[in-house]
Amino acid sequence: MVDLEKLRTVARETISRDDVKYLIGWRQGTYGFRVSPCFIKEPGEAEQLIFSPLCTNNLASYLIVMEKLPLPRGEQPDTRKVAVMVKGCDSRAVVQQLIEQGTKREELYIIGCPCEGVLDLKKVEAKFPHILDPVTVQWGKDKIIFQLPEGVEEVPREEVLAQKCLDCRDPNPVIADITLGEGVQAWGNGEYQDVQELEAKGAEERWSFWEDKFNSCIRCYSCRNVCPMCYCKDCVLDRLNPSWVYRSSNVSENTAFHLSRAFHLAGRCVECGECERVCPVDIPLMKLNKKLAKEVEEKYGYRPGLDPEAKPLQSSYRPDDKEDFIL
Amino acid sequence: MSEQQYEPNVVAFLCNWCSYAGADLAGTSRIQYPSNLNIIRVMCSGRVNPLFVMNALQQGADGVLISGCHPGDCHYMEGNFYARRRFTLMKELLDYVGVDSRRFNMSWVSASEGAKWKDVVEEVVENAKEAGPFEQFRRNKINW
Amino acid sequence: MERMKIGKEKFGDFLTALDKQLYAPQKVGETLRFVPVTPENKLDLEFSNTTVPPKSVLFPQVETLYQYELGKTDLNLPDGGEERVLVGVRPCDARAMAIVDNLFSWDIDDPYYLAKREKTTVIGLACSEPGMNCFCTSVGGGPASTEGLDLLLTDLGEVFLLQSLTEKGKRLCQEAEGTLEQATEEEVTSAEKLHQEAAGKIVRNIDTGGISEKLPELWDSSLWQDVSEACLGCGTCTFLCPTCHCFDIQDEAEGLEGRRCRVWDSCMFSEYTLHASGHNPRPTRRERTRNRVNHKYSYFVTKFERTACVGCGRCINLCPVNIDILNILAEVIKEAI
Amino acid sequence: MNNKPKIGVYICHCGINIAKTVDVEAVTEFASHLPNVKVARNYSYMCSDPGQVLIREDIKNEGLNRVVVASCSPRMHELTFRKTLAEAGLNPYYLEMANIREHCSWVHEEVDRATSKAKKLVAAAAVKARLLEPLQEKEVDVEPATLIIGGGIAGIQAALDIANAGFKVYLVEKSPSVGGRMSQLDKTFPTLDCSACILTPKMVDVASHPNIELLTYSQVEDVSGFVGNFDVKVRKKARYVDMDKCTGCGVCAQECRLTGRIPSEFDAGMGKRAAIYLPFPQAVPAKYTIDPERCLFLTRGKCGKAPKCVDACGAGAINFEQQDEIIEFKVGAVIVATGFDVFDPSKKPEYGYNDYDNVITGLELERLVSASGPTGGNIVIGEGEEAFVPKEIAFIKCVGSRDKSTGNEYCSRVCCMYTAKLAHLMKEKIPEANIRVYYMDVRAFGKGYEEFYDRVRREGIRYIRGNPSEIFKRGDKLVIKAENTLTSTPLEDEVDLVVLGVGLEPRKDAREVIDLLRLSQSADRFYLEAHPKLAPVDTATDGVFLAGCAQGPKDIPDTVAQSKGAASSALVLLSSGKVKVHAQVSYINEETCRGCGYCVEICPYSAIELVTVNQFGHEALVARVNDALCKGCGACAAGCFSGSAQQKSFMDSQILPQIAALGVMR
Repeated sequence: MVDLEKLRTVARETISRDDVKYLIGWRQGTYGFRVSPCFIKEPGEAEQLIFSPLCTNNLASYLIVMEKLPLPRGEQPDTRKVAVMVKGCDSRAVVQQLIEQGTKREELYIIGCPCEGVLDLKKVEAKFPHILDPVTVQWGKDKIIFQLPEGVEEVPREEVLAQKCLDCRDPNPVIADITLGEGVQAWGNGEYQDVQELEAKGAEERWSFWEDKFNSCIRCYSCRNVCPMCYCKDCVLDRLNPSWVYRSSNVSENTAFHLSRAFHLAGRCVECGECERVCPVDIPLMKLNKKLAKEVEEKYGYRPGLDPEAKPLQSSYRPDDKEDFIL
Repeated sequence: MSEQQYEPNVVAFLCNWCSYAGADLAGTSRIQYPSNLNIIRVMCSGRVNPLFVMNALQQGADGVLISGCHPGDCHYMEGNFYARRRFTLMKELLDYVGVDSRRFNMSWVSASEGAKWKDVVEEVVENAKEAGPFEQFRRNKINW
Repeated sequence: MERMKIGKEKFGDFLTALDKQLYAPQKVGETLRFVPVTPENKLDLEFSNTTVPPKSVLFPQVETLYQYELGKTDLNLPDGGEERVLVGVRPCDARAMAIVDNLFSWDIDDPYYLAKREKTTVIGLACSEPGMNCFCTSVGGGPASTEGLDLLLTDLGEVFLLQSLTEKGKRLCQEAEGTLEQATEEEVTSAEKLHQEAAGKIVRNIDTGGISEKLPELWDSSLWQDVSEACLGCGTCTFLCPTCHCFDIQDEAEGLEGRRCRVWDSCMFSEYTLHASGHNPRPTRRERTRNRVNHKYSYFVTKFERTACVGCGRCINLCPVNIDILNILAEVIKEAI
Repeated sequence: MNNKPKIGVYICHCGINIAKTVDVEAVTEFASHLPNVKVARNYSYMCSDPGQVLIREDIKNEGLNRVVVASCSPRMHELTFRKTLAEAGLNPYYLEMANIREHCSWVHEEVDRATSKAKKLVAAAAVKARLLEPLQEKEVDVEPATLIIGGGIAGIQAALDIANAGFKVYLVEKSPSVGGRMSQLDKTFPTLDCSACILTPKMVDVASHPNIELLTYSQVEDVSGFVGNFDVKVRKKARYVDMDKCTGCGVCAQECRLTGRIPSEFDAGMGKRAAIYLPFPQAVPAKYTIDPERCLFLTRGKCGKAPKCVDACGAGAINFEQQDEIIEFKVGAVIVATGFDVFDPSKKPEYGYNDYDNVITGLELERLVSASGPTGGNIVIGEGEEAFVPKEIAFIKCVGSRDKSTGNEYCSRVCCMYTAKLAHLMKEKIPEANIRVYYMDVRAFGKGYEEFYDRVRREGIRYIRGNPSEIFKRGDKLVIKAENTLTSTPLEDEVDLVVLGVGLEPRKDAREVIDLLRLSQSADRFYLEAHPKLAPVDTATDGVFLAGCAQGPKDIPDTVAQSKGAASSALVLLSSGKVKVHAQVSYINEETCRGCGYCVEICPYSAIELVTVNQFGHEALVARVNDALCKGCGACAAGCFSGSAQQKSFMDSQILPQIAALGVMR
């Protein structure tokens, strides 16, 4: 468990360094169980920082979302470090970004937070509806402890944790300049059960499952924008010439959009689950990404975001790669 | 349209050096095969963007074929190795969302395999026939 | 104004009697939105609100403006389509329609929107259990507000109390007269009681007074940086906002045929204001967030003397990074003083 | 300029080849209604002169700026019609072809089906044609010089051919003298002429040739650039002897404190040399070199009171201050002639090479039988009292060849003949000797080889078919355990000397050259040629050629032949003076590229690199294609997520409409 005081002290020290621009962390949100990413620029602000089961956001996304405005002539870009707090999955995103030169190691200061799993807000807000006052939540042994206005509630982990966390194999940061607290035990078995369940169904059943989901997509692009691995300056799926996917929202275009995105994430997705979390119409996008993660692991023994030296899956091959389906 | 006379529409991407030449050979040897498959020529199977497959299905293809040189024979040494990886994953993905896996095929056909080209076309067209028409994923005026 | 009631068991007959294309909340994928239904469809009106607002019926996410064929010059323009009835619209979303009406009939009439609007009758449903982030009462609305509605239903358990509010509403009642009966006094009062209770259950509120004047003063305030830093630039807040009405125009071809259509667009997207030159007058999320707030609480007010926000709370509920409009407004008020 | 597409579509009858199954009139009529099509015609033979005139006239009169020819395979006539366009002043890449013969009329019988397919193919070609862009075939000048790596017979031969053709050659040799492996040989099979006698004149020629800059005791440090324009860096290692002053008299070597104490590489360790040395008497250049690893003065900083060589050298050539120097030059072509290593038999312990002095390799025996060798050509094994002349002599072939256990599955191609040759020479020197050869097969494929093998057998050399399993000592004899697989009788054979017919292996330092020149290796770890049959001297890297055993085991005639081939391939480049750079290359849109480097990894030709550019004051990485290196496979385009990498003439924006045309028309 990460000690809050320790966390804030480290943050204060970090932000006091001359070579650090700002620190990206989590703070209590505006109501209930919500948490908001925050950007600490003054040592004083470090008091806002928290680390709890509520800290779902993958802050690595902000390493690449930041716009670079044209600089006035003669002005030098600010290349000071960005300090970022990462959970296990977030840290894999950072590693994968480094592999793909999305970020520069020397421009990062990584604060690792071993993570015992974050909440699925949909589950939680269903369990404790209409709670407006900010709630403190802590990890307990195999359970989650909620400090609700009407008193303390303890809930078994399985009931409220995000699925990605129940499946998590890398709860501890794989890269960090400083790690807060002890490493924690992973309880994911890497068996991709939910994927297998869907695989077991017939093709038509699978199609109607996804057709229903993609049909509900409103193409708000939150899945793409939140994704720490989606950082093309100009997404090919937004392009008008050539137009791969029309702007129209319908089964055909929405399906094409989500399959293209899933494919572009093959061998890159670090399974942080953000796309699924942010989807306003609850499309189970992780079911899609995990399918490819599964194939990539089974066929090529590859898991992204673990080794900064690794060659990207889609820009490499082995002469003896499987090819059982080829005529 | 009844299954009997249903004529599938297959779009094929062939590499210039092996498979396209193989298809040429089939021609010069006057080997007959179904006319349901139409070829788009690229220099290497490594050029075929996996998103082409989806786009073809969206734009009205009932089946798609990618064909390149046998592993190790690629005119550009490695192109077909990349293609193999990309389309192995794309095939899994399409199958997973319920696109009948018979709609997507891949083959290695060398410049000397005119006869094999015929077999491949027949199999691919047959596959697409069995899979039947594919309106669900089509980009069509139903949505307009 | 006359108060009618209808037994819930008769509601189906009522809708059948209307003999119009019905739109009502149904589950699409995992969430609710307004889609075409038949009286046979089981209507579940127990929801707090739909994820996608009913604007998707009058101002669809994709709308064909005209179709064309290469080499031919004649275009076929769509008419307003069939007569529609929206069933179960929440008062906030109905107010949103009234607000959007201003825009689409402002300098030039928008034939597509207005034709649909003309042919649409809106049956509202008063809220008895407002959502946690509802703040309609802070922006001039309420759980039983009637603006934009032709009929208002209030759920009294066994029966719906039914208020007809417009000519359209009256006509509906006449068409389905057989299924209606006169409401009693206590039914009317208990409905009003319900409405007050509901209003009382709204916990989030803010004094929006004077905000439209304050906002321009805060143009260069650092608060925009602070509130936008976490923004991902997605379209959730705007696409799901019942009053957001921005669209982009696209040509979509299918072989030699094609259509020109308009699709929802969002001022939170980076391409929204991107010029062909590559220049972008709203280059960062800071300017975009500022624009979104200003548009709703200042520009629209200047133009139409009302706020382009109905307090439905969707943007608060669904923002992935907890950007909370009420929070921003609070900051604005704080800054301004 | 108004470049609104005006397309001309030309449907070829190809006599009746197309016309009999495709309704060309119908296709023409159909084509005439396609978007941007100005004219659509059909003609009996589009490839004929009148056919081409038809196109040229329309380009002039109708102002066509795109052309679609629907006929045979583009693999057949694309170039023909590109020329047609060019002659009419239109960019040749404004051509798109539809293959309605090989892919349509010849493979379908039913006219209606063939016709509707032809329509589709034409439509697809037309929609692509609309979007074609003009391409320029760039030409780059070729630096009229060649770098040859390796001064063995392969390098020497190539150097002489190119130099004689009047082009500059830089011949770089790692060791202090040219000559390579061949100079170590005594006689050459099957003619038995003295290796030195035929090689030395060529060695002298390369040294004296005005067009050849000989860089011995030197190593290539870096090669950058591309075909026609390679920039080369060579490290000339310090010899500590002034090449201009040294007369090669050799007094220094006699005086050296380490004379006769250092195993001589040239004599395969059988002979000894000094710390300052000439590799062998006929060495070219005949200049001495100080071995920095051995020289007392260089290793310990002192050599007695003063290094003896310094006093000994009348010319005052010794200079311990000498430094390595880096030489830089430009060449248009590179020939790799780095040769081979001999198999190290200690990898087969069962043959006891490390344990017994009288188990030696073929190369060692070469030195023993050589008149210029350590024993002056006398065959004596051991030293001092032990020294004796072997009477019972056995050769074992395929040591480290055709042998999975050593990782060398290939046949080394020379062992059969050199063992025969050595066996013959031994018989010559020790007539009373009993000589046998243990073999798997005898492969005497070359000119005069079979005859020579036959002769050797007639001279009384016994050939025993069987691969010895083990060699051990019994008394003062070596015992060979083997099975005669012809009579399938196990045997133990007592001998005085075992000669291992060791095979050829890729050089230990093969990797260095691979990294220098972006070469690849075939399964046998020798350098990979561009095509095993049709391009055996070319490599995947344009302008880099292979000569000799670097590409695979060869005997001397094959080596010389191949190096002449490599030389002429290089000369084709040099004499033409220009190389055409492929036009349908890839390019990167730097605006949208986010520098992930996938394309860099993917490109089989290392034609793409990441460069840092300044984007409005910010440093950004973007990929950039080197046109001269790109071969236009397009693998980068398919691997680019942002669609920033595109292949000219095969762009996404051109292929998607093709797909649409084929998909929509049912």
